[in-house]
Amino acid sequence: MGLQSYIEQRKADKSLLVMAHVVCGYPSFEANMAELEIMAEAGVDLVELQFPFSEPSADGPLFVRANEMSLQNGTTVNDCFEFMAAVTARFPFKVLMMGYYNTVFKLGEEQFLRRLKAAGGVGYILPDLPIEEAGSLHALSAELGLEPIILMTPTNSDERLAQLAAAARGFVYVVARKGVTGSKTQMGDDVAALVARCRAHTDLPLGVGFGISDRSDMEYLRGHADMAIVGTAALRAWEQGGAEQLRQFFSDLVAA
Amino acid sequence: MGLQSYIEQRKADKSLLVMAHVVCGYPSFEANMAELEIMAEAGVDLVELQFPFSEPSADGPLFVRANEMSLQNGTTVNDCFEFMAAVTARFPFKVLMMGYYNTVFKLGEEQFLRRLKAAGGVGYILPDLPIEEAGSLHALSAELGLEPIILMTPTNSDERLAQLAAAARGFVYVVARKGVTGSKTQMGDDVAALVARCRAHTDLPLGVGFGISDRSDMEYLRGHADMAIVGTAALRAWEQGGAEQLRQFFSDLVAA
Amino acid sequence: MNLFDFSNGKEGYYGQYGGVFLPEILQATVNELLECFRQCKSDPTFWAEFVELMQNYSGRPTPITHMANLSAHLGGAQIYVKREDLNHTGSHKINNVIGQGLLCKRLGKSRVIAETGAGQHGFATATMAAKFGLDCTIYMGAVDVARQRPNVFWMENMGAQVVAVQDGQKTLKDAINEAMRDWVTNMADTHYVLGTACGPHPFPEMVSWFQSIVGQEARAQMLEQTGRLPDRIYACVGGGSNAMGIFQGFFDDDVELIGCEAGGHGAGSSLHAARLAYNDASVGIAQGFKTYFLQNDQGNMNETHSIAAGLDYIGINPILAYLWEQDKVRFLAATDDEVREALKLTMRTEGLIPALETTHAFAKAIEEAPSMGKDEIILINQSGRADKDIFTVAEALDDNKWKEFIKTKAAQYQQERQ
Amino acid sequence: MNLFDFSNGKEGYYGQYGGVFLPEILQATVNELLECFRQCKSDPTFWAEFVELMQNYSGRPTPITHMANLSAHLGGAQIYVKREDLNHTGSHKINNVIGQGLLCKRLGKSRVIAETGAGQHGFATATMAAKFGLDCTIYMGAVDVARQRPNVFWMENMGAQVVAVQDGQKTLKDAINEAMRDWVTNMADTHYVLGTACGPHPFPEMVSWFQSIVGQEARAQMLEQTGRLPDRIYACVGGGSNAMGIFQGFFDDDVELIGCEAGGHGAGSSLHAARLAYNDASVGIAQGFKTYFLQNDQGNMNETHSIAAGLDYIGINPILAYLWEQDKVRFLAATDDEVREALKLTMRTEGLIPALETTHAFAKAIEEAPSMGKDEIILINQSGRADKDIFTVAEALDDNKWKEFIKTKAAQYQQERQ
Ligand SMILES: Cc1ncc(COP(=O)(O)O)c(C=O)c1O
Ligand SMILES: Cc1ncc(COP(=O)(O)O)c(C=O)c1O
Repeated sequence: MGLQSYIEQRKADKSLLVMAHVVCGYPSFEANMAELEIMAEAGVDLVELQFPFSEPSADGPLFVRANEMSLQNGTTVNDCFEFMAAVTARFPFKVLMMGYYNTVFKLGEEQFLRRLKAAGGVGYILPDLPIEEAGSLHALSAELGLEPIILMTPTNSDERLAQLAAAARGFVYVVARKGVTGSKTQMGDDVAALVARCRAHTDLPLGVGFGISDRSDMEYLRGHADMAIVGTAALRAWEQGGAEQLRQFFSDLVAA
Repeated sequence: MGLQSYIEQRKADKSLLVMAHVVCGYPSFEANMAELEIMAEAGVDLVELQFPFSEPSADGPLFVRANEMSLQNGTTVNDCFEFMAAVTARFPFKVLMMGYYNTVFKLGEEQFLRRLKAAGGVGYILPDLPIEEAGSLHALSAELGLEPIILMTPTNSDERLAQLAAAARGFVYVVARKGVTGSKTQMGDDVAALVARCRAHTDLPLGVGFGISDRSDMEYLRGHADMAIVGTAALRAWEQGGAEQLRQFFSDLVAA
Repeated sequence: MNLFDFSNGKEGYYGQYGGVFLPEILQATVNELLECFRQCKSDPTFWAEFVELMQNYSGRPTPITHMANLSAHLGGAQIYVKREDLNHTGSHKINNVIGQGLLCKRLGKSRVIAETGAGQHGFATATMAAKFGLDCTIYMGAVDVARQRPNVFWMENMGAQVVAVQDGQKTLKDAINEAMRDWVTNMADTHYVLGTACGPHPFPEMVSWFQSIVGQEARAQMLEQTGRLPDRIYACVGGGSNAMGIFQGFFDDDVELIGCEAGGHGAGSSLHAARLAYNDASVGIAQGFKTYFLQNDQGNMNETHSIAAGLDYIGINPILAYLWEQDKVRFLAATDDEVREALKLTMRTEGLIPALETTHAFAKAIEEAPSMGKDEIILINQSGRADKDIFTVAEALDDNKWKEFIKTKAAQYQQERQ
Repeated sequence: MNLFDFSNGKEGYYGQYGGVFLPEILQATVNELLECFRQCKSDPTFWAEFVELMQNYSGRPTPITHMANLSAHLGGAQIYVKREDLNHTGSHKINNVIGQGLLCKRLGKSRVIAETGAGQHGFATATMAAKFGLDCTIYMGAVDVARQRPNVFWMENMGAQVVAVQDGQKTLKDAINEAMRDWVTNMADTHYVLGTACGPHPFPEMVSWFQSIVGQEARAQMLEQTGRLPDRIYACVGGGSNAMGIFQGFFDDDVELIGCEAGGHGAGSSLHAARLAYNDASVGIAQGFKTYFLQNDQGNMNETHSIAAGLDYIGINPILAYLWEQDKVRFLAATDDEVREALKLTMRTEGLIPALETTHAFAKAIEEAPSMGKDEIILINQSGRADKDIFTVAEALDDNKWKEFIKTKAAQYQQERQ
């Protein structure tokens, strides 16, 4: 079953899906597993596993540090794939690779995709790989049945949104605002208008990310989007209060 | 009696006269008086009393410091003249003012000469006043019977020596070598040749100065010059061993 | 040779190097920049305005100086030096910065941001921002802020805000990442003044274009002063902007071009920043573009090292990577030790104080000049001066009197407070 | 106006100021110098060689920069700046030094000596000596050596011997005395490169002549850039060399010339170095010439003070003293506080960092510009840049972050030793 169908299916029971995020190897793979356990309990629908990179220029401070610490811990690409395999074997949610293109490039596009597939991942998010540069990777992905997640952003023109839509598979990641991950986004007319513009260009499900941090954000998104993408807020909860606070965070978040 | 006659008279009994040097007010006027007492005992023939100046650029390190300390002690031009009056009243040797032209200029040339005369001085040595700039001062001096001491140096051409000779009065101060006061001069053919060149241009007595420091210098000068001019070496003796060492210094120096 | 004719190939690519690898959110901004740059490039009044400003504000044209003593001392080729150190703010960085400042005005933006390592580029950008009345934020690794306080002092006094970046190695590449993060947030009113000919297209082309003023002048000056072109040109290569600047004047000539990288502790030491001269780098994608990077097999960047902060960078200009591959530019590396010796020799024989970055080019020219003929000519690009960076030089030369002086100063400051 | 036509009066005198007051031992040396200088002055190839060297080595002509922001901020006259700060070594001092270097070669001498206060002149002289292959000794007051270690560091690295002078106030004037003492000893092979237009004839004339390149360029540039001459020209005055340099271009024009002295703590404070703008100086003879000196009634020199070491001098150029007496040059003094404010304003509005000396001229121009018409023009001579002298500026601005940085550095150096 493709990602799009999976999302649509889950949406039958839920007004708003949730995609969560974990930086592989930070603070440790064991901790990652514990976090994922909590996310699974909370009924999270999709998870991005970020492969750490030394130059995470699209990430905000918390993730930057997480990338850095993970690499200091010695995390390798191999570790990440192995972890992904364990995660996909254990949990019901679907898993995406998230990271930077150099990780893919160094491994070789084909090799990367084969390993991703073998680890049970369904696709990937590479924020520094624009569609112009993604031709061969997308083609190979189609062959292998893996889905590139495309980002649509508030600065894109309609023309550009159409181009992005043409390349998008699975769902579209709607970037709620300018900036990097991590700081709070004021949900309001801007977000609604952006989602509407994206919707005009694609029939794929729309996930909205960047700055989703509490139940009120969820409430706002319900009806506008198909999925809320939660990153930094969850990591912050974990860093501040470990498993307990993370559990609290998700139960607050998903309480309808 | 003019300075020239005085020197010639003294030379009747001595093969080499001695001119000594004191920086007024360093270390104190009392100390100056004690030094002069010793010089008088040793039969010194002439003394330069240096009026301290803040920019003694023709002096060597010891005198530079002496000038500086004297000014720090508060020595004024007035003090120097008063001291000169006391010195000329007390000792048999003749006294010259030595210093820089600004001291004269600030007081006014005429006023300076009148006070010098009143204090019993017979002339002056102003190393930074070249003959080109000395016209009015020399003219006034002639009127008042005071004598400008002119320096002849190893770098002067014959033409220049002739010009200097024309302005010289009393005696000629032969600068034994390049440089400032203070460091040792190697007595030898150079000095002899210089004295001979000076002698060719003037009938005035010749005093040789710069670096005269011991009996062997005196011996060398005997027969070449009329007078040895002793500055730094005496001050060094005083600074190192006070009255006793200064007495020793002069008795060594003048012992025939 | 027109490197910038992309009509037959991929826009912004030089062979396989270059491109744009940026978050989608910047797509419009980079397009707007590219379009504006294209307009500027095809508008002769823009270049004329640029040249005039460089003349009136920065003192261009900078001269070519014959190093008669150094040449005689080495006994080989005649060495000439292009004096970018005489620019206002003391390096070639101002060429790029003023150019981008003019462009920023055409873009209608009121704020500039920049990364800086050694501080030269930040200093130049803060200066330009003061001159153009732009708001200015400079990102600088925290380690560099601590090392380069003098430059921070001047930047702040020219009204710039200097942000100490606490991520990663806390040096240049981390400052670039942080500047990117600012840009993806504030692109509406903010132009990112990248300091070297790296990063996503059109930066390598654009920075090279502004720096081409160096090579244009140099070619004409060499012909005028010596009646011929040089046999070899040496330029240090951090990101590659000063090298591209001077090399461009001579691409169609029979002149050997030599890029001089930071050899640090030497080949095999891993403590260096030689991407092409040594064998440690490989092709990758980071900081918005594709080129040779000093990275591990996982695609994560290595720690680099150089005596010269401005050469201490993981990647290299994609155009130079391409030209190197085509054997059009030779690459060498100068070690820290060679640089120390070359600096001392240059100061003593010629009264020039090249920046430590620049001295890498001097070091290699000094090494090769003796085996060249006396009628051959070397041209070195003196990309900057070091008199502003005394801490760097005094520490590089391990000068004890300097260290004593600093201790005395510290004691004096301590006492003042009491 | 030909100030240097002595055929009707006394050679080397400007009104009652100037002359030669030196020990007889130097008479021949000074004559030889005068003669050589006369030959150079009447030999067009000498000036041509000088200009060429200044172009190829030092980057002349230096530009004129319009301070559009500062002018708008002040709301009065349009302010232009002559950029002597862009010279190699960072100030106008190099003009004089290169000129005297060429002359030294004509004299056939192999060694140069110089005094220095702020260090600029010593730095320039050491540079020239390296370039010309001359031995070099720099005399510097011990207080200044301690204050200006950065400049000492560069001088030593360019092969000069720096002697810390322990006499007197241990500052500039004492360094001059000590250089004189060297000269009376070593005149056979040594030329004394006096750093400003003071001292015995022919130095005031000679230094002014070399510096006249500034005014020559400036006049032509102002006509070219603005189509007219400035209404007023401001220059700081220590010994007077940069002021003479720029003023000479405009003596025959209807341009008001303003000399800006060091007002230190202000009129009446006695902590200043304003010889003409305040009433504390009187005519005297010291350091080889006659002019206004800050001296007491005994003819001994006063202690002087300025935030800018290069203006902190007891005497003034005799030509300027004469021109002031003739109402041809107006004199003002800028206080330390005014200088601090002017420096901050200039950095922020224009991205220029004038030397503290230079900033005295900026301060007075800034004070007077608002009451001038918008169509009037001010020209300031930017005699130097301060980026090399960060200790001086950071201390002048009492910058705490700087002081903390120095303490950290000191601790780091201390640790390295252990
Ligand atoms: C003086 C100088 N030269 C060279 C460089 C290296 O940069 P690039 O390779 O872009 O010329 C720098 C960078 O800071 C520099 O300051
Ligand atoms: C930059 C600068 N300007 C001005 C001066 C003052 O000298 P002058 O009056 O001779 O120009 C100095 C002296 O050190 C200086 O360094």
